[in-house]
Amino acid sequence: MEMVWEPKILAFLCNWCSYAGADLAGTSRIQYPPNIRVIRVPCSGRINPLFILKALQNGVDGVLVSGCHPGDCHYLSGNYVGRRKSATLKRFIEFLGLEEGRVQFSWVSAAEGGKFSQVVHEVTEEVKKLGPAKRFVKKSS
Amino acid sequence: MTLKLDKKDFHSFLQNLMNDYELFAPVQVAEGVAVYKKIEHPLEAARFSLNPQKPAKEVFFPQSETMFRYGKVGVKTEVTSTEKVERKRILLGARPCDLQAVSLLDEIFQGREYSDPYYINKRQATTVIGMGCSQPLSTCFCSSMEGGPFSRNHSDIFLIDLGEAYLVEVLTEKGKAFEKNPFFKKATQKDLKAAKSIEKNASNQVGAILSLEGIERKLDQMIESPFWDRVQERCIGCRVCTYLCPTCHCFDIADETLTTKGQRVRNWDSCLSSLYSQETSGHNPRPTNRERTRQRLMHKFNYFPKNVGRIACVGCGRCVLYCPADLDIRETIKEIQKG
Amino acid sequence: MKNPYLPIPMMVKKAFMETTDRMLRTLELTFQKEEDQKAFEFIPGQFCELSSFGKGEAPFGIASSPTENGSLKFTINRAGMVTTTLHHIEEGEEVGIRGPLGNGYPIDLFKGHNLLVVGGGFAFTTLRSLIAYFLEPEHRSLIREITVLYGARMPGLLLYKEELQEWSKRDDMKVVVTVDVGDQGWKGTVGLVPNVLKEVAPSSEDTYAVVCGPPIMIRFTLPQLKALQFPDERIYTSLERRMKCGVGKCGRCNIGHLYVCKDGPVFSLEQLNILPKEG
Amino acid sequence: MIQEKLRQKARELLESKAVDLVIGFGEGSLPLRVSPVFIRNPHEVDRLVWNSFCRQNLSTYLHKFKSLKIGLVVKGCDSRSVVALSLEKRFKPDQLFLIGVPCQRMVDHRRVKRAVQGEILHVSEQGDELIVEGKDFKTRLNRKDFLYPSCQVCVHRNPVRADLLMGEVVEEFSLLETHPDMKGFLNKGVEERWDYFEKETGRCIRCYACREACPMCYCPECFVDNSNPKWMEQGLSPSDLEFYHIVRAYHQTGRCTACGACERACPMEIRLTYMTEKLNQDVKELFGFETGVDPQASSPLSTFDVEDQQEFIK
Repeated sequence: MEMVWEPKILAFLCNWCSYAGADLAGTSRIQYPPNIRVIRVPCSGRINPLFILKALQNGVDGVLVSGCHPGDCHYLSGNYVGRRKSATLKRFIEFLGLEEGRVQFSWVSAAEGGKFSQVVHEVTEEVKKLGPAKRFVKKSS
Repeated sequence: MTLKLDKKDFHSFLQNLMNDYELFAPVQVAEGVAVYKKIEHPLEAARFSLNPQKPAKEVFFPQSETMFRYGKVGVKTEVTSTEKVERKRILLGARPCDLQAVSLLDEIFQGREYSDPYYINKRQATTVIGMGCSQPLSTCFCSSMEGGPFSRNHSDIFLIDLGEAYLVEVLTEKGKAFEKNPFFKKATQKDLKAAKSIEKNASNQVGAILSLEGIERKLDQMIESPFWDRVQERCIGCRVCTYLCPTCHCFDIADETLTTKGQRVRNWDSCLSSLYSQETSGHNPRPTNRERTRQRLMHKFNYFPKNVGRIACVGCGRCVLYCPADLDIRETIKEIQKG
Repeated sequence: MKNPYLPIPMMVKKAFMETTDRMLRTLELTFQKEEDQKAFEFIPGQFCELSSFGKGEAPFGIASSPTENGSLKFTINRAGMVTTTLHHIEEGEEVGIRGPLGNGYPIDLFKGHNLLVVGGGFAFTTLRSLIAYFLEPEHRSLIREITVLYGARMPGLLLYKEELQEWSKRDDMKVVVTVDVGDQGWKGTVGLVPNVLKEVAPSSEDTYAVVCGPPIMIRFTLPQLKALQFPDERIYTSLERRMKCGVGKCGRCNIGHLYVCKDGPVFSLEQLNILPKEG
Repeated sequence: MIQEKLRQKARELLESKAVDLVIGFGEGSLPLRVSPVFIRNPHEVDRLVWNSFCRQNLSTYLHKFKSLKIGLVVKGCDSRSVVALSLEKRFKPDQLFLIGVPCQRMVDHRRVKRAVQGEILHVSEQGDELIVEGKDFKTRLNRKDFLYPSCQVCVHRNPVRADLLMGEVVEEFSLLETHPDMKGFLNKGVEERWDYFEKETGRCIRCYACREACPMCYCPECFVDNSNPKWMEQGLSPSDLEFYHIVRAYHQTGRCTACGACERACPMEIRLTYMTEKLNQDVKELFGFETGVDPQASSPLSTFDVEDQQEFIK
């Protein structure tokens, strides 16, 4: 049987919005690609850039960070602070030579089951186009 | 027996050696930066004018080295040692200072009670082709440390750069295996004379300027001296001097694991790191840079002599050249000697 | 050449919690290969490196006596990564061990003399090995009087409780067990080890003292021993340091020119006096 | 002359007990080098020097002295680090007396070394010229050709904060349009950029000199040393080296003053400032922030603006 490569995408979803959005997608029977593996975090501001880098080092093909829309943060400003970290990290690693699109960000509210599905579709497609992650992945010795 | 090797034959010579041996030599990794590495192609071997930043100890005691692999089979864990050295090796182009340092490491890794097979196996499998240091730097002080730019100690074969050729001296039984090498020619009287003068020049340049006489006893009295506060002030606590030191040999042991398989690895470690001696409880017997700096110097000039009868510094000058804060161990030695 | 870094496999025969705070767990390990068991000869006071594959190694004093053949006991204080895994390991599972390492107590020196053992907290492990060694019928005559003073913060934190009771019933040794703070069921001595030592006031005449415990206990116990006129060369202690290789190569555990792993961990106070005070 | 004034001021500060300790630059034991000096005694102030080789960022040493009153010699970049560190409350406000020196841009001893054949044994400065001598050579070099990359693009040569200024304020301008290691960099493909990064970090020996030389790296336990969670192994796998260098640099986002201490400390001569330069550019472009310039501005990653850019977020 021929194995078709499918990207592995790690998604950090904030507890209050995006995770609930994913839940809604599920209960509403909205389909999305099975390529994502979800880690629930309290807030998108909780994302330590080390999480993203460690995931890439361990060989995931893409990372998605998703939180509440601006103004909706359960902790008022967590997503705003997170947004700054996201912007600088993304620019930095792409500057160093990681492909644009390996690390992606989205705002998905608890009511946006459809958007969640759409985001996952898009991210999966884009990561598929990039192909399997090679740079920065730790090879087992 | 004295032979010579024309430089035009040098790459063929290396290729020839590589048929039967793993060849380790200085490799340039950036402009002006070199390390000892296993060579895959003769052209990789760097010019020998630069004493590599990382010393030759790395050939026998790699910065990161797997000690064994383990894997879980049911409840049992199978352990496979990686101590064996499969192919014979050559270390080419090491300077006398680095080789003297290797002889100090021999004392540690051979040890009276325990031998370290990872080091010893590599050491035994290796023929050392040393290289005379014809252009020593002003930071070199090997001659003060019982060595010299042309010390043949611990080389099996010794090369002297004559410009167009290398003079080849075969020094040991191990070295004799190479006498018949097709690229070696007989050296002429003229070559010998040229080599002598090169050696003399270099040796004159590195005078025995430092006195180490009695330093061990001096330091015995200095454990609690305010001297250490002064020495440590400039030190930023990085590990440059210990990692680039050809005699430093501290290491850490750690497991690297992926699911049920993994390996136990040893990595260089440094007494200047605060975590080096910190216990799990958080207690640290060497809590500040003062104790750590003292440990480094005491180890070289007091503890090592007490245990082995030799000073653990060979005068290569690397710590002087590469210290980010420009600490100079020669000045430190002088200060200790002043008392 | 024997590779001193390779662990040998041992099986966890028994594992149980020693103390009520659930921080100290004892593992009884049995050899898996006969040749390993044969090659493993040790004296009380030596230690082993226990491997939890994937997490690493940590050193532990051997708590069993060489006379208890066929198995080794270790009591493990949960502190870091390795010890936490060793707290979760189950009976029937395997661990790797390296050893015996270190010098051990100077058994021969003690022979024909009296022995005073002063211990505190979980440092009692190798002291237990030492006591058990001399309590073995064929060894008992090797030394004269045995006095044991052992203390813990609370009764629940005492190690080897059943054994302590057995010992206190014997008439060929003196056992004093003390706690810093007693509880309802506690009928024994209450008081800090150094103070109790002062009260018990064992004779220093022809006696070797072995002291192991937390640094603070050691610090206050030594003056008491001195007051009882124990000379420095007859006071022994076992030191702890961060260790990795256990065979005197990797650095880090040295005090002066001596390595705690290889030249120690047992030192006399006389030896320690001339070493740099790095504690 | 600046050096004379420095000594004079240091003497006054120590004699009047306004400070307990003066940290400045002193003669190094090698040509083209200086070494930090720590002066407590007014009689020792003549050990202070000022020349084109004062390459270290002395604010790194502030972490060593928690209680002393310190007179610190600062260039533009050092003074910015002091401001950034005050923002992070690393010392008491009245603990420091800053002796500011407008900087002439520092000379990279390694570049000078490469420009001549043979070992340099003596160097002196005459105006804009370096007179470089060895065993059998003597040449004059233009110091402007041998500046550190971070100095070539520096626009904060004057100390941003100083209790006293030695010498005249200098005009602020960059010698180059872009950081020399970044020139044309963005036009390269990702492949090529990553190869460069991999090649540079690939020779890292994990001595952490870059970390220790940086005044902003003062965590009691660095992420590389964490054992739980263990972010990375201690070996030399390319991926771990990359991990270290990405995170070491990224931790400086909005905190780096482009002093170049990291790169200058590296014994393997790894290009490091092209990374921090990128972060500095981004922080400036995205948040209008320059480290250590405005003592009131809070660190960009500890705050936010509702209007921050977000077109990269789906």
